[in-house]
Amino acid sequence: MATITTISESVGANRIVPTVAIPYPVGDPALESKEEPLREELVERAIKALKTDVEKPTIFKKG
Amino acid sequence: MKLEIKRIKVNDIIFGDETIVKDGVLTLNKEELITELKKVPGVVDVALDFAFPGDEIRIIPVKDVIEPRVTVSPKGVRGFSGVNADIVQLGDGVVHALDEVAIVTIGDIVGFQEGVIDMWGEGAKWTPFSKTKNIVVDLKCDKSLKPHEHEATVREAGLLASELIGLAGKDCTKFVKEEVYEMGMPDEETKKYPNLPKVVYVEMLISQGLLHDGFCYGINTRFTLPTLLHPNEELDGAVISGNCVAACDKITTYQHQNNSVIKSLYARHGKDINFVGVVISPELTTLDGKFRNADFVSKLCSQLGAQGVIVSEEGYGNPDSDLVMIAERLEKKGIVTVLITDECSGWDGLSQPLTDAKPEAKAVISTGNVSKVVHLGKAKKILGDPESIANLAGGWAGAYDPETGTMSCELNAVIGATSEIGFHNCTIKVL
Amino acid sequence: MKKILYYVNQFFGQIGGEDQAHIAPVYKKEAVGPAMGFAKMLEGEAEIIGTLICGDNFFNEHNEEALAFIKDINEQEKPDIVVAGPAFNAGRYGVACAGVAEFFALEAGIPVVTGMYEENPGLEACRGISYVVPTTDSAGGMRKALPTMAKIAVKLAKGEEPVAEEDGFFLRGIRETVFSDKIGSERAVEMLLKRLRGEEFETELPMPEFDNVEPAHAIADMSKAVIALVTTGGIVPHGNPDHIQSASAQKWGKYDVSKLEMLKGDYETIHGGYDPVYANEFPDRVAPLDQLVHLKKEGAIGDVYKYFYTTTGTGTAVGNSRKFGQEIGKELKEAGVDGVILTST
Amino acid sequence: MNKLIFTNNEKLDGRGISVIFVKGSYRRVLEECLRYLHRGGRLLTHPNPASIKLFHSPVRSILIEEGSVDESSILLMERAIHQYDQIMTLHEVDNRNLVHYEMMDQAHIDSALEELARWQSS
Repeated sequence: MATITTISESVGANRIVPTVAIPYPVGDPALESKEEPLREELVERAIKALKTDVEKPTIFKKG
Repeated sequence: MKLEIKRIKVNDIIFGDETIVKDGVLTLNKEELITELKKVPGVVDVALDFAFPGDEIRIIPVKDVIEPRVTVSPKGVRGFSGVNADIVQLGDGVVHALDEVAIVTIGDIVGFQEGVIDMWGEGAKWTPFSKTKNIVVDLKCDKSLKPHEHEATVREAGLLASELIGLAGKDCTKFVKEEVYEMGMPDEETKKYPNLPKVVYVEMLISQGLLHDGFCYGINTRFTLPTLLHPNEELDGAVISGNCVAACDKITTYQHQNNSVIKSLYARHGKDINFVGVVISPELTTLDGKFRNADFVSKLCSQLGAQGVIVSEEGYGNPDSDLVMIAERLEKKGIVTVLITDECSGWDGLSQPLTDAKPEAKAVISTGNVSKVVHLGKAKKILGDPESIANLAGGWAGAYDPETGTMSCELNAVIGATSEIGFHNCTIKVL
Repeated sequence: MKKILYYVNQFFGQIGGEDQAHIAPVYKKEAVGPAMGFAKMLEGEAEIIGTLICGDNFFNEHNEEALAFIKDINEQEKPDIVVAGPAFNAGRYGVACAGVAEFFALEAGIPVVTGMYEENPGLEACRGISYVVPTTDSAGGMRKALPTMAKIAVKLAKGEEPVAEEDGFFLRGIRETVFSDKIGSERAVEMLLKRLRGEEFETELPMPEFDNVEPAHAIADMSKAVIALVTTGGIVPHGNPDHIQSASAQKWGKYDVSKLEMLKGDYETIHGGYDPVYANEFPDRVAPLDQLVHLKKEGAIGDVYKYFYTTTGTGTAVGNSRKFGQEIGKELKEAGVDGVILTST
Repeated sequence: MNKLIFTNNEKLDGRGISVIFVKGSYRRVLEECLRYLHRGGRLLTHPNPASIKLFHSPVRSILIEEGSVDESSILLMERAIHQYDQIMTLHEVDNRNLVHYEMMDQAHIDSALEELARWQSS
């Protein structure tokens, strides 16, 4: 899970979930109470990526 | 198009009462030249000096270097079209050039200019302009001029000086070398050489305002999209330098008039390649401008059917981004690309040379490490402003040794040292 | 006669093996271990004034103390040349030799000769600042390595500049500006012609290579899978017990989180590369333990691995990053972990 | 999207654009910009100049547009800091010519603003 996905690709990461921002990759203080659903979705997407077969660096976008 | 550059041998240069070349001696009428140059608005005083290879002379800060020429035919064409002469199509005709003679304009417009040419010793090795016979034109301008006016004045006066002195060769009939640049338009040449790979030269120009400008037919390239030139046009003076700060890797007007990439490609046209054209690409300050020009350049190259492209950079810093962006777009279109750039690998030569990296930038000519430290001897004579020596030596403590008068500075302060059009012969060896 | 200081670890210093890797540095005013053989190859140009012995673990875990000791010895003995190792493929010994090289070559301005196997993680840090002789991956290569290292030391003692091709050490990667017999534009056209003809060419300015890694297979049954949490975002227990550096990390940390619902309350950030406010307020924004625990309770994943691994990504040398990755990966593999969530900042 | 200028150049005229003044060196401006971009926004100008001598400048201004996190801007800013450090490893900032560097910095921001004005209707 990384904000700068090009770097992740360049070092050979094969399952990449783009995150929110560098100081809070899996969160967003600006959302206050609505931060929870965002965080849940991001981690579930990461888990889904672990369940998916890939041949090369693949970015798992929302939806 | 057919352009003939007939080169006149000059063994010595002296002052005299007329400006003429006879039997290898260039005579200059000093008063006449100075009077003419002082007619340029804003020029208040002019000093003329000579600096020959081997003289213990240091020229600093150098603004531009220009080759003295005169267009013999077509008749009546004078100077740099669109700059200080009427608009005319360049690239055809006969030009007389004073061989290995250069007009070197000096005079700092802003305090931090530091470009240096040493005519002797260690310093001479690192600049191509220690091998030319230099006529140094020190232009003193009206103090009230704003910097961009001051720059325009010095640029105009420098070009005029190269024309006035170029006139000395107008009636010469004996030449040491006659270069002929003859090439039709792409369609015509492709019919002649149907199976030679088409090659385009993409020449990037710093175009970022005040002391960082380039001009094509007199138009500041900050205001143009990338454009297509026939190689002869640049060899005939269509592109001139308005750039005074990037000493080691700016492209002086001399280097435009004698563009080494154009000459190297010309030499192989019709044998190994089909040289279809030169694309001038401005390096802008905004990122959107860089993205747009990179897209435009790669589209232009495809339009010309390019199979191979050489890209040269100008300057160091933000232009590195343009360079790799252009390489990325061309290679993704299957166009084979070679880049020419200098690098900054630190004093110890150990740091990562290019910070802006893309996998497509895989074929690169390095023209040297701009941070390499060189040690310059004590000059007997300094042409220009000794104050700028402090810029050169002021880079860090201990660079200037008062006792011996010797000084160390980085290659980035030496004119043309790491020329990114491959005009000089520096390269990198990994130890 | 130039003075040579010889550095070895606890094993080559004849103190002990892995069991003695924790020993603090000792200085013996004589040649010990490989230094004895080395002393005989100096052709009278230099002599070994002493051997500095330090445990590999001590050097890496008590870096400041080890360097302080080395600094004292340097001031006391004032060596002209330092020889370290050879470390062959011993990772921690190689990194220690690199640390010795960094101190003597960079701070004390004293040339360093060492030797190691090409895959030793210490190589990258010292190849540019010292003369590193390539060795085999095991101590069997000592007989071959020492003479080459000695030849370089003799050359340095005579004030001569060793050359990679002649004296047999790794190219140091120093990009020296020299004159070519062809101007740049000629070289460019020749390179272009080679590329157009599909021939081999050698760039004069290599781009950093881009790694690619064989992707792991997808996890079939996530409801039984053990998922581990790892981050380079510098999230550590309050007070940073293992003193992980806030940049250019030299180590990683491993902490038991099996009893925690979330990192919040027990963890903070020490990462020097981003504004810490948001991570200190809610560390799970960088390493989402709370979400993994939640998924476990829902039965979406089998379990959250007991240990949470962390280090700081900013400014960390590639050599170290690769080393950390291999070490952490090995532990997770051996622990039977099925999948990893790795977050970075 | 409105624009911002990060600068440590006291003489800078933002030409109507809001200026975030950074107290400190050229490098401080680069760091502050990076911190900001971490949470959002897009670079409009390249953080570094086009000639090496201008890296020695005590002042530097950077034009940014507000908006969501832009990966390429963060990447470019990190490389610009690395590029700056490479040039300046043992170099001193050239405070002798501060006045001229301030003028040059203004000229380059004006050049960028002029470019943008020519292309964007807003």
